[in-house]
Amino acid sequence: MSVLLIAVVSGLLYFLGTSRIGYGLSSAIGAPVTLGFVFGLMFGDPIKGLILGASINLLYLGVVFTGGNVPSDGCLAACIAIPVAFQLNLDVDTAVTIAVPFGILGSFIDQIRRTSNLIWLHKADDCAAKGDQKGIYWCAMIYPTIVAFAIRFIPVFVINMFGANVVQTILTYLPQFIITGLSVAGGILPAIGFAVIIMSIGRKELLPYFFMGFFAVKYLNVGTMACAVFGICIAALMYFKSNKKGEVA
Amino acid sequence: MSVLLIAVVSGLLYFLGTSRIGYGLSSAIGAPVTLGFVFGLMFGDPIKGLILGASINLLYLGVVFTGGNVPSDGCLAACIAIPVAFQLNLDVDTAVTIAVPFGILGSFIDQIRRTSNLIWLHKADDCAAKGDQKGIYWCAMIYPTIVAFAIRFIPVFVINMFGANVVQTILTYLPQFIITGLSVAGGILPAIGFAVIIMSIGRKELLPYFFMGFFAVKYLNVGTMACAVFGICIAALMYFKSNKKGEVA
Amino acid sequence: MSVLLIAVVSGLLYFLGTSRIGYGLSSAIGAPVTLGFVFGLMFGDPIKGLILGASINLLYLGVVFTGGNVPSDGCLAACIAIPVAFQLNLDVDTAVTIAVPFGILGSFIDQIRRTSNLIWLHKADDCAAKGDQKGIYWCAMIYPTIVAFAIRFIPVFVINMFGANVVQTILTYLPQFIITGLSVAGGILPAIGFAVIIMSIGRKELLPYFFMGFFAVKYLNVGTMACAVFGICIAALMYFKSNKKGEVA
Amino acid sequence: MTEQKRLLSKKEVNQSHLIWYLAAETNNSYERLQAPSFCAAMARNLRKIYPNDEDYKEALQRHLEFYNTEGTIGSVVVGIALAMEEEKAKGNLTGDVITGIKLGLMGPIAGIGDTLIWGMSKAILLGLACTFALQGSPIALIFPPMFSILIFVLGRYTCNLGYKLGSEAVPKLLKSGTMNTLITAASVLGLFMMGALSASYVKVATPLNWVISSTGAAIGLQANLDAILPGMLQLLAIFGIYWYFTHKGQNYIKLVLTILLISIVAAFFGILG
Amino acid sequence: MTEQKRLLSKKEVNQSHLIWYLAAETNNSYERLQAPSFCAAMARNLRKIYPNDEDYKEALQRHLEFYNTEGTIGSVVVGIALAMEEEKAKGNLTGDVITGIKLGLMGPIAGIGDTLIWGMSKAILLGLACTFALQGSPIALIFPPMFSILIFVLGRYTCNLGYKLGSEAVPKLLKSGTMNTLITAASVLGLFMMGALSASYVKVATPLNWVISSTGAAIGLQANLDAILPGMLQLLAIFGIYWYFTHKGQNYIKLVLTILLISIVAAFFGILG
Amino acid sequence: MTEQKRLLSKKEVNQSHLIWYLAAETNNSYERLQAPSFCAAMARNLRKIYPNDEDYKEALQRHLEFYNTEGTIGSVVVGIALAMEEEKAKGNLTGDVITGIKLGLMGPIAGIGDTLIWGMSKAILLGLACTFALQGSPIALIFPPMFSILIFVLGRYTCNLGYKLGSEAVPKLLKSGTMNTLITAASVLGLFMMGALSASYVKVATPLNWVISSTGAAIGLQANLDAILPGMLQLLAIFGIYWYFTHKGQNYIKLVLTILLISIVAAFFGILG
Ligand SMILES: OC[C@H]1O[C@H](O)[C@@H](O)[C@@H](O)[C@@H]1O
Ligand SMILES: OC[C@H]1O[C@H](O)[C@@H](O)[C@@H](O)[C@@H]1O
Ligand SMILES: OC[C@H]1O[C@H](O)[C@@H](O)[C@@H](O)[C@@H]1O
Repeated sequence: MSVLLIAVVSGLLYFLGTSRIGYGLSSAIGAPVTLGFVFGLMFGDPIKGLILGASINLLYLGVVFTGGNVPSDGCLAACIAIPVAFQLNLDVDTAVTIAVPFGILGSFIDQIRRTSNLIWLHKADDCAAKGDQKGIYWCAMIYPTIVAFAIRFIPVFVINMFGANVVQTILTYLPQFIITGLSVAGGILPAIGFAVIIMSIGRKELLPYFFMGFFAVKYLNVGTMACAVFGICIAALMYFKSNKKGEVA
Repeated sequence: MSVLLIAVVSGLLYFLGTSRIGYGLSSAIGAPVTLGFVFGLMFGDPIKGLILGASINLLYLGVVFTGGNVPSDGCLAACIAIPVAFQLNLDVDTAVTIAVPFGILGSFIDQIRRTSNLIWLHKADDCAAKGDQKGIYWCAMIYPTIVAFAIRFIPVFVINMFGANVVQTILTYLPQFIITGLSVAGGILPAIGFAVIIMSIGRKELLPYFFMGFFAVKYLNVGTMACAVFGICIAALMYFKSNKKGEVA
Repeated sequence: MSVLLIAVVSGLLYFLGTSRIGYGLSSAIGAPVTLGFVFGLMFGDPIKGLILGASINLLYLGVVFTGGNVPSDGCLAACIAIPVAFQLNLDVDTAVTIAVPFGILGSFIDQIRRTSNLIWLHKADDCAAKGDQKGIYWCAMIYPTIVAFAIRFIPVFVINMFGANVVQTILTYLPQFIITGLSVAGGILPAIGFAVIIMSIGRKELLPYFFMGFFAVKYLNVGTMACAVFGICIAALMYFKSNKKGEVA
Repeated sequence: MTEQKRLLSKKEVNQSHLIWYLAAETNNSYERLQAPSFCAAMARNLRKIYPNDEDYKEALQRHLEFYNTEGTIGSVVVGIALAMEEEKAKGNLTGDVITGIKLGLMGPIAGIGDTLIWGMSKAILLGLACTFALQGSPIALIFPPMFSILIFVLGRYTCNLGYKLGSEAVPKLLKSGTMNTLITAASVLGLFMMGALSASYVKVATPLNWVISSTGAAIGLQANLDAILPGMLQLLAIFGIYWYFTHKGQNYIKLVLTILLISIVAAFFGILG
Repeated sequence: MTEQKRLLSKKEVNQSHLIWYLAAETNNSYERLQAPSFCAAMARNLRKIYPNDEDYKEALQRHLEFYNTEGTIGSVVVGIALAMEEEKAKGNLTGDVITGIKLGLMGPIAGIGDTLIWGMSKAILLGLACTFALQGSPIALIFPPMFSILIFVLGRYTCNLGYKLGSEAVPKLLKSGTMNTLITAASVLGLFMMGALSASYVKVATPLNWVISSTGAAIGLQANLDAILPGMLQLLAIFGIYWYFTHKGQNYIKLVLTILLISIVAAFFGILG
Repeated sequence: MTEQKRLLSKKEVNQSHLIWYLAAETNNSYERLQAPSFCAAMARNLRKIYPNDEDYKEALQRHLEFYNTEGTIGSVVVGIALAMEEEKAKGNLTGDVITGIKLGLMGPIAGIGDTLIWGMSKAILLGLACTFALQGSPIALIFPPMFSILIFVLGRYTCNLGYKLGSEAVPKLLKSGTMNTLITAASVLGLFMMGALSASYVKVATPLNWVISSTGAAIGLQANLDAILPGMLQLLAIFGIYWYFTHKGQNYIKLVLTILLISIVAAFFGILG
């Protein structure tokens, strides 16, 4: 496949996944696991794409954009690391390690977007003063999205034009223990996502539930889907119980 | 075995299983799973009898005779379907499907019994006016039971005299997809019993326990006996806890 | 190995395991499972030693020295039964049965110790009257420990000098059903330890937890380490919940 | 009810329970339901309470009035009625009070008994019997008699309790939280068991599958459904019926016919089977 | 809020929600965050409420003031604002009250929404997607759209709720225990799932082993750690990072570099790998 | 206890705990139990508190009076006694008060400590040790020292706590619900673990079996018992002994002899084995 095509598609996907149009809609498109599947289709191995996407996604499970801040950007990470991994036939752990720095970079890109939005904010002030309803729509949705397209598309396009070659070169000259080390890091990095969620839930007296889930998998060989089912049952019982005080159960 | 013998035994079992003598005693005899075993002994394969009986019993697990009404009669269903299944060597699902209409028919037979009981009720009034203690015993227990014998025995005897042949004829001419359909229905029908129990318990806020039992079997491969043991433990803890408020556990 | 050496080591271990120096420290050394390992090293099979020690230890899990009383003495039981079992190559159940009477004997030995301690108690009174700090240390720690050494070492030394031979002779002349019976008893005796703990916890309304643990092992094939992990989670949730009343979880 | 010397011995109270146990449902009629059975249970002991013939006849007639409750837990009313008749004989009560208390208790006790005994205990015990039976194990036969024994023992206990406590304590018990707690705990057990049993014994599966063009391998729909949520179709069947009952009324016959129809149509198109 | 005839139809309220759903984050800027999006969501319905041009302009400007909350649960504020503007048009309210209530609600709702929607629901749904994906199953693709739909449906519901209940009921709801209960229950589910997911998807193991001199057999350290407590090293990693965040501040970049460094050093010495 | 400058340093309080840890049981006698050990733990610090010889002697004698409690949790009393002696030296207390508080605390603390430390912690830790040991794994050896360390660390903590809080706060703590909650939670853990351990380590099984005449196949009784309720005989043994202890008194020797007798008789008849 031509590198140009890859770069164009990657740029488009990055735009779609971070456009924020439809809030949860854009989040679903921009989830690395979704992107992995799409890239997989493009490279002819959707299953491998899913696995790459999911492995990267695990790093960003816990990311919440509190107050509009993007602490790290899984969508950018995926839009760079997955096509590179396909082109160089990298293993999953290495792909994860490559993803990490781009996740951080994405945080800066969003700051550019939010700064540029000031222009349309002030234009909206003018529209309001004139009672211009349509103008407000444009300032709230259309203009910012057009600018966002440029801000999102260009960097991903450029990086993908050269990314695979650069990574290839680097990997060729790396000693084995560094490759192993990157792979070790790839296994540890998802822990960040989980630690962030534990922290943001922040109810220490409920931590035993974390350990029950953890050891349910370790000792009882229960899958995560089964844990979801039992967890929902437990949470539902807890909710009903506290809401019907005086009742027994 | 002679059809006559089968018909007599079936009639007797139906009488015993619905005589209501001893309340739970009669219920235990009339449980399809018990009947299945007895028929099984008679036809020389008690294990097959157990399996047929249990399969039919599942349809009637949830039946409660609120206010004296018999919404459906598992005992009649079993006293017809099990001997027929043995004679024609039917598979379990077909037997279950044959059982269903007779379960409904039994509801009518009980209505005849409860109507006929009016005779003895009014006779009891006379005995009371005379202070005739023994007469009251006869009106409450003996006379109704004698009449019940006729009401219960005769229809089952008659049906069993001809049942196998009729069913045989019907099955021969049925197209395959209907046989499959009956078998599908045989698998779904027990769901009625469970739905009825869920409905009669009627505590929506406790439904998560249903799902926990369901998925304990599905995901953890736990048997129903094990579920009974753990369920009893949970229920006991719940009972003790609410009864000793102020205590901690 | 010379019987003399065995007897000396056994005597020393019994002293160390019951010296009570450091409270829990001495308890750890005197735990039959620890002693089993040490004897195992001595006889060249530490794993077998562990198994023997643990099997004996199970009988004494529930022993608490309330009010200073030693109801039975697992340390003595281990210091006799384990070396005998190694010397005669006995199976575990027989070793457990041999251990039992010595566990009881140990109860008497401790009574001697506590009686002898009266001497040092009264000497401590004199020291206090004189304000002799060092004297009080000696009366509290050093003198009692010296006497304890004699009281502990000598009986174990003597029994081990002759024990193996005596046991050997007895076992040779025992009929098979008694050997089997001893082995049966060896399997049942640990039940005492568990019954004692259940009794001493003494909260009948919490008994369902016992059964949940029991049947978790029986039905779910969960190991005891896993039970400990889940048990800790449950206990922690319970503790947090009651301590934050008004809170929901 | 004071701690005075009581007229009836334990054995005599047990006799009343025995008749009740044997006869509670034998003469259940549309007009007065369990009335003759209740009267029969009382008859012999009423004779002892009322040596006078007229009083005796009046008492028998009183207990032939409409009555219906669940027989097991309802044994408590037999005991209470005996205690109350004893008080009436001493002149402390009128017959109306006795009838009133019987009528007042029969409703709530029917509700409790039908739930605990017939809705839960029977379903659980016979459910376990089915489990063993379907594995071909005669251990199944242990459970039905356990139900008979449970009913007998519980009835005997509550009947004696009723006689001992009389007419005052029992209504209090019903109002207290204990009964509610018991029913909640039993509901939990019941729902949990029904979940487990239905997971094992409701059977629905689809034979549908499709072939992947590239590899030629067949993929079963059922396997995919199981990966998402095992037993999805079973739950659909159970809660479909539940929905039917709660929204379309409890027309059992129509429901059975609908299931048959759906099954045959689905079998025809190869959707289920 | 009385049960009077309301000005806006359900369809018109839904239109406001749709704009909000589409635009809530598109013009999020450093100065006033979601202000233009909120204004856009209100614009058309404000026109209906204020036929008079001056009032309309004033209203638009009012909703261009600083505003930021979580968009899903926060849809309730769109509904409330519509209801309040309606009241203002009748002269029952001043603009300051509207702004005040918006500012008062946005904080707590952001907290609830970020926790329930982004912290829990997203993590759980995408976590399940990852589970299937890592097994190579396209069933994974079911879960991300479920998130989009959840947000849309919940937002539409809360927006209508807000319009119906107006400005009084919602703050009451926030204060009542229900929200707290919901968050606790969701936290339990969230923690339980994170436990399960992290057990599966954090990977740390040591290849260290030693040889027993007598037998020559090799014993792996990892096998022994697993016997004591399986997943010990994974827990160490997770709670090490947790400790780092809570004690050393949330410096993400430094943390990632530290993990990389430790991994490479450990790989060099053969401690991890 | 006011926040004044305290006389003893942390190191000096720790020294008292160390002596107590080492000696608490070494001179346990029938007459005054732990008295000399308690006195020894106090001795050096009493010297610092009472430079005057007569006061010192009196203090030593005071702590040679009858005393007995559980040593771990009981370390708190060492701390409290030091704090109280300090107050006495300032003239705020009399010796009688000190003795009274010591006597008042020793009972409840013995109960708590014997339950939590010896009844639960020891049983659980050594139970886990047995689990590994019976699998032939030296990991077993980790657990006994954990018990020693637990006792040391907990004792040091409570001793310092006692010195810091003095004589007022601790009795309050005992009365508050916290202790009760802790004991309940520990009881739950304890019972759960004992269930698990006894399921693994009590062993009773019957070799009885019968032959089906028709097929000639042998059916084991044990297999059938296991189908009904696995571990039925083990539970019978445990709760038989429990019943024996609670109804027949705690005669350990008679119980052991009974078990031996039953075992041998059952072995003779081939009922157990
Ligand atoms: O924190 C509240 C809110 O802030 C911003 O508006 C966005 O990042 C939202 O995703 C977030 O929910
Ligand atoms: O509903 C109360 C009661 O009504 C009738 O008497 C019988 O059918 C009983 O089985 C039932 O318990
Ligand atoms: O019962 C309190 C206490 O009594 C004695 O001092 C010792 O046996 C301790 O082990 C025990 O804790």
